[in-house]
Order: sequence, then structure tokens, then C-alpha cells
Amino acid sequence: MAKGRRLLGWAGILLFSGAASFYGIQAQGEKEPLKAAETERPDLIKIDTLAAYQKLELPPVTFSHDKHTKALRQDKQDCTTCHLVENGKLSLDYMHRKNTRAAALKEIYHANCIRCHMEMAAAGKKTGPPDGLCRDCHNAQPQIAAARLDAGLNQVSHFRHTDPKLVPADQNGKDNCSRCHHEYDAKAKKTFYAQGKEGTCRYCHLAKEKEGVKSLEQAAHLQCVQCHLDLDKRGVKDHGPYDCAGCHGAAAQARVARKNREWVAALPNKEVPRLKRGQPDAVLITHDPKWEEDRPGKPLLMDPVAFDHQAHEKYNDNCRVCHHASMEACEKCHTLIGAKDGEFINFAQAMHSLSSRASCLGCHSGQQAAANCAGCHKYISKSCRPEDASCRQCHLLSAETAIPGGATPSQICALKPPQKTALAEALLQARNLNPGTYALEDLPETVKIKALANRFQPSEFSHRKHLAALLKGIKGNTLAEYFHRDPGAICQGCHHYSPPAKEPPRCSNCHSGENLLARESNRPALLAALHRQCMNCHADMRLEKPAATACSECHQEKKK
Amino acid sequence: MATENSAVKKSLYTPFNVVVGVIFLVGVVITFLRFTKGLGAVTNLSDNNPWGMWISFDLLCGVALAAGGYTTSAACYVFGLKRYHSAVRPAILTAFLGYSMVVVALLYDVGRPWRLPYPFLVQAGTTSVLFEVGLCVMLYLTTLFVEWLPACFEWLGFQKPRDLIIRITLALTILGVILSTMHQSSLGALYLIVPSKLHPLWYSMYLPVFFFVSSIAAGLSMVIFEGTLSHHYLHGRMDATYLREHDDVVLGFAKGAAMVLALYFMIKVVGIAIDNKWNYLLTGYGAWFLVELLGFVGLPAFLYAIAVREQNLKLAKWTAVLTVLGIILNRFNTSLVAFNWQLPPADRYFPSWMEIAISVYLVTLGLLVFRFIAIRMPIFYEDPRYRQHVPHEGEEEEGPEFTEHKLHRHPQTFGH
Amino acid sequence: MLRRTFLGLLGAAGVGAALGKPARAAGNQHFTGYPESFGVLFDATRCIGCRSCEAGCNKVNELPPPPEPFDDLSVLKVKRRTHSWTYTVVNRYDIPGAPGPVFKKWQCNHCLEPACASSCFVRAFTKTSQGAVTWDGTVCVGCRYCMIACPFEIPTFEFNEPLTPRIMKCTLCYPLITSGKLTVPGCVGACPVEALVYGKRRDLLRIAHERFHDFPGRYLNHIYGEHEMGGTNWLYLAGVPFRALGMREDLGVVPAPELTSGALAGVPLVAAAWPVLLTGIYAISKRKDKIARQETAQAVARAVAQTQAEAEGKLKKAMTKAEAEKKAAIEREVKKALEEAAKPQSREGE
Amino acid sequence: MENQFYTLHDFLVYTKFAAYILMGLTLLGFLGFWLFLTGRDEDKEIH
Repeated sequence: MAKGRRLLGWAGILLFSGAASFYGIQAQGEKEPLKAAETERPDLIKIDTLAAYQKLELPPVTFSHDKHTKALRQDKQDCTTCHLVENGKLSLDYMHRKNTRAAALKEIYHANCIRCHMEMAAAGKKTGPPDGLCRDCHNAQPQIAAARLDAGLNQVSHFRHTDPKLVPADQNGKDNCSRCHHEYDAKAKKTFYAQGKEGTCRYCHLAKEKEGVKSLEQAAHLQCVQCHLDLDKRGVKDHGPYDCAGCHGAAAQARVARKNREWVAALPNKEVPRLKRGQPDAVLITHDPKWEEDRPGKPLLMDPVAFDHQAHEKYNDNCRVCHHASMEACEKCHTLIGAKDGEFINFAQAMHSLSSRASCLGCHSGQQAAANCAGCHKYISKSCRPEDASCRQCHLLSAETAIPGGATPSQICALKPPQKTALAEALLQARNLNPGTYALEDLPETVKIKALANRFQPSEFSHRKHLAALLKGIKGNTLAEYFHRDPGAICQGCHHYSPPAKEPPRCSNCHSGENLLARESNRPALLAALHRQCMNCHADMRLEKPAATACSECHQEKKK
Repeated sequence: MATENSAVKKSLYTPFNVVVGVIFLVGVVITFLRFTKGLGAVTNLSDNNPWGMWISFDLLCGVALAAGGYTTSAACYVFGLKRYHSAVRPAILTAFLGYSMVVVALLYDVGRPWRLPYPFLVQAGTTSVLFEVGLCVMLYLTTLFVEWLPACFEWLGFQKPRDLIIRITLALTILGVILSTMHQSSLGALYLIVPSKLHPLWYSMYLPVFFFVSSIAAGLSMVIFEGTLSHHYLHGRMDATYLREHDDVVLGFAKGAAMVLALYFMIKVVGIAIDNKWNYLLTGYGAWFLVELLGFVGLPAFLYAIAVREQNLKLAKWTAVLTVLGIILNRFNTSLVAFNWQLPPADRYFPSWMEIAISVYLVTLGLLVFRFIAIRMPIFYEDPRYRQHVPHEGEEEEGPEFTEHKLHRHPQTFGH
Repeated sequence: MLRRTFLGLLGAAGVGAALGKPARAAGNQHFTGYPESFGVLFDATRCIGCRSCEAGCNKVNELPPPPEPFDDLSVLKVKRRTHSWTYTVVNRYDIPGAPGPVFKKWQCNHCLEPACASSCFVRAFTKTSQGAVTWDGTVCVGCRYCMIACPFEIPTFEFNEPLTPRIMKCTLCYPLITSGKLTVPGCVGACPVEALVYGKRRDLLRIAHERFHDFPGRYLNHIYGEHEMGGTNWLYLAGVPFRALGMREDLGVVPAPELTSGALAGVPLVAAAWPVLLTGIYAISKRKDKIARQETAQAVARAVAQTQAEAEGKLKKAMTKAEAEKKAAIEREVKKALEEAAKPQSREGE
Repeated sequence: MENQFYTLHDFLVYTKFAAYILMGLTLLGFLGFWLFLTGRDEDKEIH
């Protein structure tokens, strides 16, 4: 019987464990996932310094930097409470220098953070978790998520920084470029200013620290934040931000943008002056003459492209957009057949690659995503086809260049730089930017579309109005104006897949009348072709009305 | 049904009769609704949940719990465990009535009841597990009917046909075991086609095996359980042999059930292992699965073992109840709780009171018929005129109310 | 029964023959479905959610008028499913990150290996060589196992029909197309933007891949229905994960019939093995009894013989003893008689 | 087996049907065989 009791006991345990797991797991199963959207802060820092040394025992600490700076400011303390000062600059680390041992680090963080919290608490001030509550800081599922926007200077901000009233001029007194821009002398292990060699920080300061060159993050914070702090100390009113949200917060960036606009509006001719770095106004893009010398008797026969460097400076926020790796000319790295420096992307690819924003075509096709353009261009194949029509838009026939008597590509390629520049300027001057189209009176005012005549009355398509709308979208956009010069180019959006003509083929010439079996082609039947042409264009040009499902807006019900 | 109903009505107003009368009244009304207004009017079935209470309880549980028929007869006639002989006829009768109830329930459930034989008469969907189930149930029901006939014939006094059937007992038994194996397992195989709808913990390539093995446990437990009930209500109809052997039967079956449950437990675990579904155990469904597995398979296995070790009849009988409940739980889990688990709660199914009422109605019907037969026909006793059971030496072997009969040995017959 | 079933069955299995294909042993080959079958390609990036397909379907199939008119687009807000009065529904999905709402048309996918057909025990469902999966009301019993089996939850049932409920689902307009009333299914014909395209399945697959190529970044590189559940004749393209459109991505590629064929293959084994096993066990138990009985019989016989022998021994002794006593008694009597006779002779001589 | 089967379903319909027929035959056949096997058992208890 005793045995039996024990067995019974076992059975009981079985059942109990079953029940226990049931409730325990039920409880666990119903854990709510945290909603990041609610509390997103730009000043969130994940403190996992120890991770570089060892496996973390507890989850990293989620640290709100601005909260702390604010609290300290109210407490009449400053950055030095937490950051040591190394040769006049605040260290980015928390109360320690480089190469501190792991054990010490741990101690530094715990001792100082907790001490401060305790003191504040003792002083009856609102503060962070005290000793003992590890998980309050080492929180595996923090309720706040980092929402840090990239900070940086755009054209306007950069130019504002060049104002000596803000940033004092340097020793040579002319300007203040040297305050930020510098080169590194590897031998002397020091930085120096090289006039006319200024580039963007990112050329040297990469995402990660490399061969002693600080990472962009370190450089930016050491340079910008320090400077802003000093300005503030010197009592300059318009010092820049030095809290996280000031640069990385959405609100602050919006504020800066507004300020920039006002600032530009206040400028003499309402636009930001060009950078003073000796860059050309116009460039005649040809092959590097060396390439032809390398292959005697085999000229490359590529017609030149006149490139409006000055205009493109306006279109882009900074030089990096095109000069992605250095301020050098493209052909320096992107050689005829490609070289290691250019990652073996040859000259042609560098100019024409659709996948890169740094290439001409890549950037231009990117522009086509704008609402004004997308209606047509989203459905026009972007792959560059070897048609004179498109190539000749940029590659002007050498023979027709302004050189008296014409010239061959090789001759143009061999011109001296100043001559090239002059030629480029001349060619740009000669360009006409008026979008040409057929005389409106030759085009139908409206078109009756009877495709759905069986169900609806024919719908009136206001042909000229649509054309006008498209032209309006082009107006003032040099890129668009230049590329829509040829008559009929603009018509291609709707009258596609057939050469431009004043009287293009009818839709029904290609689109079968009724919804037939899908066989070889992906070509829609008339019904769908018309609907999709209209609906997609309206959708892509962000025209709310008429809604795609509002039949009656385009079709009147047939009267019985 | 109506006649049965009125018959009950006519009888005296004992509480039993009143309850039964009410159940029947409700049952008849709902039946009328079902066949005039359609399934939608009486059930909570929907396009997402095409199968409900009537399949889960009446079909799945019904068939599983009627497994006593083949287990007992196999034990007695095939495995030669003669001492269970007295348990055979009650088990057969239970099984027969159980399956009949299943078929009646199907008449309610399917859209066009009169077409039930179509799969065999008109067009056979041989790829369907349901075809296999239907075929076996049909054949097995017939088998059970034949197996039950002797009792009927003895009651009516038809000597010749009765002997004829007795001769082929072994064949019938084996046929019964085959058919049962097939359709008990196929009931599980029904759900093999829905890996995407049945919760992974319950879905397994072993489903047929699970259903078959558990049906054996269910059958054995049902014999114990239903024997206990009969003891209560039909004690007067039992002869000395039955009463003497009853305890023996209970403990013997308890032992068998214990082993089978242990096997069932193990293959369930293996089923989780081979599909590597352990992680599901850490969810709500997993907990529920553990409750079923530990509380209604593991626990009864233990309790049976204890009961056997200590010759504890009471415990054995209560464990039988637990086991039966466990099988019912398993069938409900497989067909309702874990089925369509991917649906949002709003789309899930819960039976309407009318569905439950019909099930109760059918069970009651079954019980009444059982009672009717058990009172009149030699189920719990052997009609001395056909006495074939070899009594143990030196034991008084006279049923309480048959002293006047002159005992005479009946020639040994097939299967005995 | 067998004969009729057999005939009916030849009918079904004879589709291949009807197509006049050369005889081929159908061993354990890989089945790829009817090569010429038709299907529909749905493109979620084109669908504008106008419900024209629902209207078209309702019209050509002469289904009852819907609770809400088809131009009422407010119904798209709530998630709907097909019912016995609607073969197809369009649902709207507002997906975070997607430019606008995405719509999905849902109806029978007309599997290459239909679960409904595999699960039906009267073969009411037929996978036609045209691609459509059709239902035959003349044999359906209304068991609703097809609804259980369908991984897409498509077949619906007329729950309010007391005695003649039908299974209702999209027919791919098979009857209308074969009878020439339509050239393409009603929904496809009604679509104003060709979000639906009807054609041979292989053409549709090619077209789908062409679209992937023509509009890079517009689609997820997955044709739903190409492999799901062994493939379906209805194919789907989308720019968002199909999961987000309420479509199961965890169905796997195993065709439904394969899921149960294994278990069914076990059935004949049982039928063959059990009798052997059980009769075997029976014979063994039987033999045990027999031997037991024989042993008892012998024991009894031996006992009897012994007792008999003893009894005879006793008898013999008793007999001999009796003999001896008898003899003695006789002699005694004779002696006595002689003595008696000698006495009178001696008295006469004095 | 004269047809080419395009779908696994058609194939199974055909083969499973054959399987069912064979199953029936198996059972009957086995019964016959058993009787033949035990026909001469002196043990008259088995008929």
C-alpha cells in the first residue's frame, strides 16, 4: 500500500506539473510587444562599451543623453561632470580615457552613475535608478527606441559657417576654411590646412575608425560639438547646437531648414554663392587624351559632352553627390577600361550606370521619380538603348561643334583644358531649352473614347488640357526642358512604343478590342490599356481625383 | 422515434421516465427543425467550421468508446482468455448500439442522409479516408449485428440459426478486429490532410496509430465502466458466472489498459520528437496538450497500475472513467480545439445547445435500447439451455432465477 | 456494387485515354498536372478594388443579389470570405509601408492536386483537363469533408437547405466556357485593369516572370500558387508579402493526395497481416489448451490404472484365504463322518 | 493501366480501387486457405 501511495504521489506530481506549466506558460504567452513608435528619442545611446572586451552579462544600458545634460545644467554642472578633458577637448568617453581595462571600466560606470543618482535622490531631485535596480538601466526591452536622423551640412548651412562673424577667420585672415578643413600629415602625425584641397569630411573620416583616422562620428562630435560649446562659452548668441536633438532631432532639423530658407532669402540675389575652390563652370567631358596615346592608330571616336558644372552645383546639396570618393575628376579613377581605384567601373559605366546616383543617367532617372515626371516615365523603359535620339541629347556630334570646320572626337579630346572649357561654355550657350511640341491647334481639343460604349456613353478626354498640364510640369525644370526639346517627345508618355509623330497610331492598333486569352505578350487589351494608362498616371502624379474606382467621373451611365 | 417517445410517455411518471420524456420531446422537435429548416437552423456550423459537435462527439468519440466490442471478443476468442467470456456479450451489444448511434447521428449531420450508401453503390472515392471509414463502419456494424444475433435468437428460441452463427464466431471476431483496426485508425487519418489547419502538436503522421491505440484503451475502459453501471441498474439480470467473473474482468482489463496507455503515452512523445515540435510545448496550446497527455494518459496509466497491484476495484473503475474522459478530450481537441487554430477567435466554433441536445437525445436512445435488450435477452447471463461456458470446478453455477431449468452440456462449438 | 463502381471509375481514370495519349505505365512517376490546363493570374499591384469581378461573377453564375450592391466599396473594410452566395470576394489590406491599400481577390484556386477531390468519398469533385475543379451535385452526400480538407477554406455549404444543400465554389466558369457562353471567366472579363488574366497556366507563369523582369522592384519574386500545395491553376503576384494579404505561406508544396495516400496504403497491409497474426495467436492459445487437456487426461488414466491394480491384489488374497478355509472345513467334516461310521461295528461280536 | 495519368489524384483513384478489391479477395482467400490448412486437424474442436 505504501508503494501504491508513492506511485499515486508521482502521478499527482505529473498532473501538477502539467497544470503548472499550463498557467505559467499562459502567463508568459501573453507578453505585449513594445510599441517603439510611442517613445522615440534622437538622444538614445546604447552603452555596451564592455562588449568590446567580453561577453555582456546583462543587456546594454539604454541611455538618454539629453535628459542627463538637461538635468546637469539645471544642477549648475556641465559636460565635464561626465567627460574628461583631453588637450582642451572633451573626451567622447564617459569619465575615462582610451585603453582602460574592462574591470576598471565597469567600476567607473557603476560607481559614478549610481553615485550621482544617489546624490541627486538624496538632494530630493528627480533622478535615475539607484543602486540595486540593475534591470532599470540594463533593460532588455527598453520602452524607448532610438530615432536619430543623420546630421550634416547642406549647401546653405555650409555657407553660413563660412561667415567670419560666426566662425572667426584663421591666421592668414582671408577666410575661415582652415577652422574645419584639414589634411593629415602622416609623417608629422599632425593635421594641416591645404588651401584649395578642401573636400568633404567623409573622404577621410569613414564610418569606422581606420589607421588612427577618427571615424566620422568621432570627428564630427569632437569638432562640431566642441566648437559649438566654445562659441557658447564665448557668449556668441548664434552658436550651433550641442545636444543630441539639436542636430539629430527632426524638429531641430526642420528649424534649421527654415532658418536656412530665411537666410537665403536675405541674400543679395537670393541664392547661395558658389564655393570658392576653383572648380570649372563648364566641363567638356571627353576621353582622357592619354587613353588615345596608349592605343596609337585606334582613335576612340567618342563624341564629347558639354557638362554644366555650375548648374549642377545648384541642384545638389554637396559635392559628394557626384564626387563620391574624392574631389578628383571622374576619369582619374574610372579609366577607359576600368582600374582598381575605380573598382574596375570603367568610364562609360561611371557615366551611364542606372544603379548609381553618382552617374549622370542614374541621377537623371532618379529625377524622373518626381510626381511631375512619374506619370509617364515610370512606365518608359530606362535601359539606355543605342538610339541617336537619346544619346545625341548629350553627346553632340563632334562635326557640329563650334570649332570652325568641325572636328573629330580625337581632335576635340586632344584640345588643351582651357580650350575645352571655352568650347563647353560655347556649346552650353548655344543650347535652346524650349520644349518643342506640335502647334496646339493641330492637336485635337478633346478625344471621344468609345471603348466602353456598350455600357457607358463615350467619355470625353480633354486631350489639350492634359498636354498643357504635362508641359506645365516641365516648365522651369532645366533637365526636363532640355530632354523634351524634340517635338513629340512629350507625347511619348501616352503614345508609347511608336516613333514620335503628330498623328500617332490609334491605341486599338496594338491593343486588342476585347479581353482575350493571355498568350504570348504581356500587352493589355484596349479596355485595360486605357484604364491603366489613365489610372496609373493619375496615381503616380498624385492626382487624388478622380478615384480609380469612381467610374461615373469619366463615364456617364448610358441612358436606356 | 415518435412511437418510442409515446411509449415512454405512456409508462409511469417515475423521475427517470420524466427526464427521458423531456429529452425525447426536445430531441424530436430539434430533429424536425433539422430536416425542415436545415443545419444552419440548429447548429453553429459555418463555412469555416464545417464539422462540429456531431462529428467530434457522436462519430469520433462514439466509435472510439464502442471499441470495447472488438477488444473484448478478441481477448476472449482469439487470445483464449476464456475468463472474460461473460464480458463479451455486453461489450458486443454496447458496440453494436454505439455504432448504430453513430450512423443515426450521421443521418442528422450529412446534407443528404439518404445518399449515405452512395460511396458504395454509385461512385467510390477510393482516395478518400472517409470512404475507408464509411466502408469499414458499414461492414463492422453488420458484423456486430451478426455477433449480437445469437443473444436475440436465444431469446426468441431459434436454435438452428443461432448455432450457425456461433460456429463462425472466430471468423467474425477476426473480421471485427480487422475492420476496427482499419477505421479506428482511419478516423485519425481523416485529419492527415489538414496539416495547415490542425495545430502541430496534434497533427502528426502518427495520427492513425494514435487513434487506434487510444481506441483500445478506450474500449477496455468502457467495458469496465459500462460493466460498473450495469451492476448498478441491471444487477438482477446477471447470473453467478457474470458476477463471479466480473471483478476478474475488471482487473484483467485494467492491466491491459495500463499497458496500452503506457504505449500510447510513449508514441505521443515520439510523435512530438520526430517532427521536432518541442517548442510548441511552451505555448498556451502546448500547456493544454500537456494537460491532455499527462493528466489523461499518463495519470490513468499509473492509476490503473496501482489498482492492479493492489487489486483495488474501486480505483480501477474510477480510472476507467478518467481514461474514457481522456479519450473524449483527445477527440474533441483533435477535431475542435486544435482544429482551425489559425482562425481568429471570432471565427471559431462552439456547439449550439441544440447540437448538444441531439447528442444527448441519441445517447439516451442508445441507453434505453440497451436496457430494453439487456432486460430481455441473455446478455449478462447465459441462457442455461445454451450453456457453453465451462464453469470452474466445484463451483455452484446457477443464476439466481433459473433454478427450475435442467442443466445440460451443449456440444462444444467453434471458438470455444 | 463493384461493377458499377468499376465502370464509374474507368470513366474518371479514362480522361487520359480521352485525350488519346499513348499508353504509359503509371508507376511511381511524378505527376505534373494537365499540360494544357488554363488558369488565372492575379496581380495585386494592379487591382484597384472596384469589385467589378465580384459583380461579373455574380452575373454570369446567376447568384443571388448580394446584401450590399457591388458599387458599395465600404464592405472592403471588413474582411470577408466566400459563401454559398458568393464565389469570390475582394478584400482590402492597409499595409504599413505600402504606398496605398492593397487588394486581394480570393476564390477557389483550382489546385493541380485538389484536396477536395482527394477527400471526397463519392468523387463528386473532378479536376478537369481544362484546369477547373468542378463539383457534381448528383452524387454529393453533403459530408463536408471537402471543406475540412481544403487548405484555402474555399468550398462552402448551403447550411439553410434542409434536404438538398449544395457545395458552392468557383468553377472557373468551366460550364460556361465549355458551352461557349464565355471565352474567359466572368471575373476576368469584368476586370477593368487586367489585374486578372486568363490563359494557359504555363503561359501565365512565363508572363509572371516577364513582369518580374520588366518592373524591377515592383514585385516580390514569388508566384503564389506555382508550388503551394503542389501548385494551383490560380496564380498570384504581389508587391507585399502574401502573408500580409491573409494568404497562408506555410502550406508547403506537398500535394494533398500525398498526405493521406500513405495511411491508406497501410490499410491493405492490415487486411492481409491481421488474419495471419490473429489466427496464429488463436492457434497458439488453442494448442496450449489442448496440451493442457491431454496432460490432465493422461494423469487421470494413470491414477485409475493404479487403483485398479491395488484392488485386484486385495481380491486375490481374499480368495486364496477363503479357499484354504474351505478345504480345512471339508476335511474336518469327512473326518467326523468316518468316526461316526466306525462306532456300531464294534458292538455285535460277544 | 491503359491510361496515362496526369494527376496524382487520378492515379490514386485507380490504384486504391484495385487495392480495395484485392483486400476483399485477400480476406476471402485467407478464410479458404485457413479452412484448407486446418481441414484435417484431428482436433475436432476446429471446424
